[in-house]
Amino acid sequence: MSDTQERWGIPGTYVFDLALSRQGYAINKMCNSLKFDENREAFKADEEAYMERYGLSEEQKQAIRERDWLRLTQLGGNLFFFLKLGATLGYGLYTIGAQMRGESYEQFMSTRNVPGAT
Amino acid sequence: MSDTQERWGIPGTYVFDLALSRQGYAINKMCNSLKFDENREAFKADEEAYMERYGLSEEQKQAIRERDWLRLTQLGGNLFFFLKLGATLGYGLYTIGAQMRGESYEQFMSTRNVPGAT
Amino acid sequence: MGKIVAGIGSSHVPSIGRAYDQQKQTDPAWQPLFDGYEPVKRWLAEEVKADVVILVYNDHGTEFFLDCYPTFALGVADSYAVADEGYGKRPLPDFPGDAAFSEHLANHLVADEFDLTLCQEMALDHGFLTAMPLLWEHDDTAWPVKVVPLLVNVIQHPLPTGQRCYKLGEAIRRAVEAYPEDTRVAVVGTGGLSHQLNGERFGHINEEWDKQWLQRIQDEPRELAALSHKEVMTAAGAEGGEVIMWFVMRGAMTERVEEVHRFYYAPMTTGIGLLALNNSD
Amino acid sequence: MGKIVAGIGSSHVPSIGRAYDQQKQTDPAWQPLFDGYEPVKRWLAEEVKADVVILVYNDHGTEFFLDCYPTFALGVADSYAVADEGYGKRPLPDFPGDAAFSEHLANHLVADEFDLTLCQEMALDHGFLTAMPLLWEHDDTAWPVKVVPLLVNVIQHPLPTGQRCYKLGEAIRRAVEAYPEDTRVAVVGTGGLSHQLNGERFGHINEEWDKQWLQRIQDEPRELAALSHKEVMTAAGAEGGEVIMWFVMRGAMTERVEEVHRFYYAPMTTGIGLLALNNSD
Ligand SMILES: [Fe+3]
Ligand SMILES: [Fe+3]
Repeated sequence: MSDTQERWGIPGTYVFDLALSRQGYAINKMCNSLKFDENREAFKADEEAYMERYGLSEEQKQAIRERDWLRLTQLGGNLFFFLKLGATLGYGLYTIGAQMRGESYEQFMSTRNVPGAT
Repeated sequence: MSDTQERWGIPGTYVFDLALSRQGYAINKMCNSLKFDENREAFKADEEAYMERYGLSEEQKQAIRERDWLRLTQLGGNLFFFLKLGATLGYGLYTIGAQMRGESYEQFMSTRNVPGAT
Repeated sequence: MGKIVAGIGSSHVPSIGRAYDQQKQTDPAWQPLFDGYEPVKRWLAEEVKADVVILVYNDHGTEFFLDCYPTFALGVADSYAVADEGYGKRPLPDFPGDAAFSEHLANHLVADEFDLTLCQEMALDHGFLTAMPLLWEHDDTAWPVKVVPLLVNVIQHPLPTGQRCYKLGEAIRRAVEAYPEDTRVAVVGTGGLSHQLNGERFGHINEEWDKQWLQRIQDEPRELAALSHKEVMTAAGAEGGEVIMWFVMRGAMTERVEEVHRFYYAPMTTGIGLLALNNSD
Repeated sequence: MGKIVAGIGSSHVPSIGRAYDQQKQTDPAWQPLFDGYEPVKRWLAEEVKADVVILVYNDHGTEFFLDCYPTFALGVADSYAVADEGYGKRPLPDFPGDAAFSEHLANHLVADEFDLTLCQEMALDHGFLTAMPLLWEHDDTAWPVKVVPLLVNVIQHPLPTGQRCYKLGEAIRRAVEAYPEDTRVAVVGTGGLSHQLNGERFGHINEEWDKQWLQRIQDEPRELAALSHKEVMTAAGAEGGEVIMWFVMRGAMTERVEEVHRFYYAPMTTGIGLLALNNSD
């Protein structure tokens, strides 16, 4: 965790402040571009070239290669933007969330009051 | 002059307020698109089709057909955007200004302190 | 003269929109939710009869990007499009604006030192969309109210303070009451209640806190509005911080309010709250 | 601790940029202008030695469109591009930002109830560019100061009031003085003085009013800031209304100021004013 996140001091939480936003700007700009179908196709055709085009750092690229959503969050990815990457790759919100919690999808769902309400 | 402009009551002046901005939104959106060379080419190739694409009213189209910059201002065109239309058509700021004053370019220049400073 | 005739707090959750569109109104997991909104919908249609609704919401990476992010953005258009959030546009009609009323608000609020971003075009995502069909009956082409979207930054810190949101509500009230037309205005604050979509604490909800919120926002809104973002997010989750949007609604209401209806349901990852308030004074 | 070390008012006019790029420094029509800026450039380089400049400007249909128009927009980036205004990019190096300082400003000002739009990307047009090379020596690749662009809506009414701009300057001063680093900050307010690019009154300038402005902004800025937009535009022209941006600079200075340099020249359609101020208190 960066200094800024230590300043917030909320466990298990990466507050999306300007420092984190700046750090993750390339990630979020790339993910935001995936709102358009042609860009989703281009991403799927060549992930590496697409990430390069948006100037992601090697660490950021690696988090995306590994579909490591927690790491991506720590590196400045914002869920509202990287959900578009998730949709492109077939990862839904609860799958992403379960992974961030270090749980399986089923484990996570078992913690919910009414898991049918999806 | 609209009611709103009467409210401002500054002679020879069309204050670009929200009412005028809304009225001229199609003009300004079209003119703003002319910041890109390919759009300038498309406009020059077929003015009517281009104006139609942006949904200009007949009155607004007519002002553009006549290169009537004063009328365009009254209809909600904002100079900072329609300067891009001027540049596309070969009208510079002082040519446009002289026309709005009802003067020739030379007449207008003769009213300036240092007409060489252009 | 303009008049504020209802204040509503309502969560916004994308899955509610999907359930609505897929007609899951009687699905056991969803029926409590739709039943919970029903009395407010009736009250709005039969008693409140608003002409226009100011709906306070946030965008979720749909229409606004971080290249240029406003603190407060007010719609000043004649109509607003339903956004496509990447799964196709929801089958809802686009929304009619009230540009003259928006313009009045913009002039009044900017003169009152609120530094608004003004939007002549604005597509609306689930932050805006969720509550609308639960609160107002629509058909395939039309809504019974005009809308004024008011976006609040709850995505990228620094967020506006709770107190600033409350003051914006107070200023909206003054602006509405200065409107020369006899216009009936509902104010809806959306978002929350507790939820977190971020980090190891993903899925955090706090039902106790949410239930207190539904009472305290009525009785002691200024105390609530004085909480820091850190305090709110620690209790209600990182994304729960968006409850500050309810303060805009609350600030627009009178000092004392009367509760018309309250509902709470926390099925999955969001504490879903609904509160309908009437002015007492 | 951060410190405000200079306040500058400076008009922005596209033709100045063209004259600079075409090296018309000794052209008889332009020499007075360039000579007028020279003492201030020297003062800034030799005495002020600012680390960062907050430059208050407006965009002219270059980077911002009316779909979404901010009242105040603050740059929070590491660097800012020179915009192409449609005649090719000016041959100036891009500008280095000071993202940490910008972030401090943003956090402080939003907490202080200024509802900023925050920009992670922002290309700068002549509103920003005009003054920079006249005030700071650059080479082909670098500037000697970092920049923080602060955009003000002076294009589409409602504009922020003069008083709001003044208060923003006061808040900037507080924020700068709360900055933990020893950073020397210059504030430049651009725009004006009298000009009109609109309607039958195109070309209106008011030299008398401009000359008074250069004195009154020093001695009685609050009285000036209390003028209505209509009063200012009636005297100084529709586009002269943008002088409100000078209030941000003036509000950031101490109550009393010391004039370092003043210059005025009105060759064509704009009363070009330059004022360099030092804090007295
Ligand atoms: Fe939300
Ligand atoms: Fe300007």
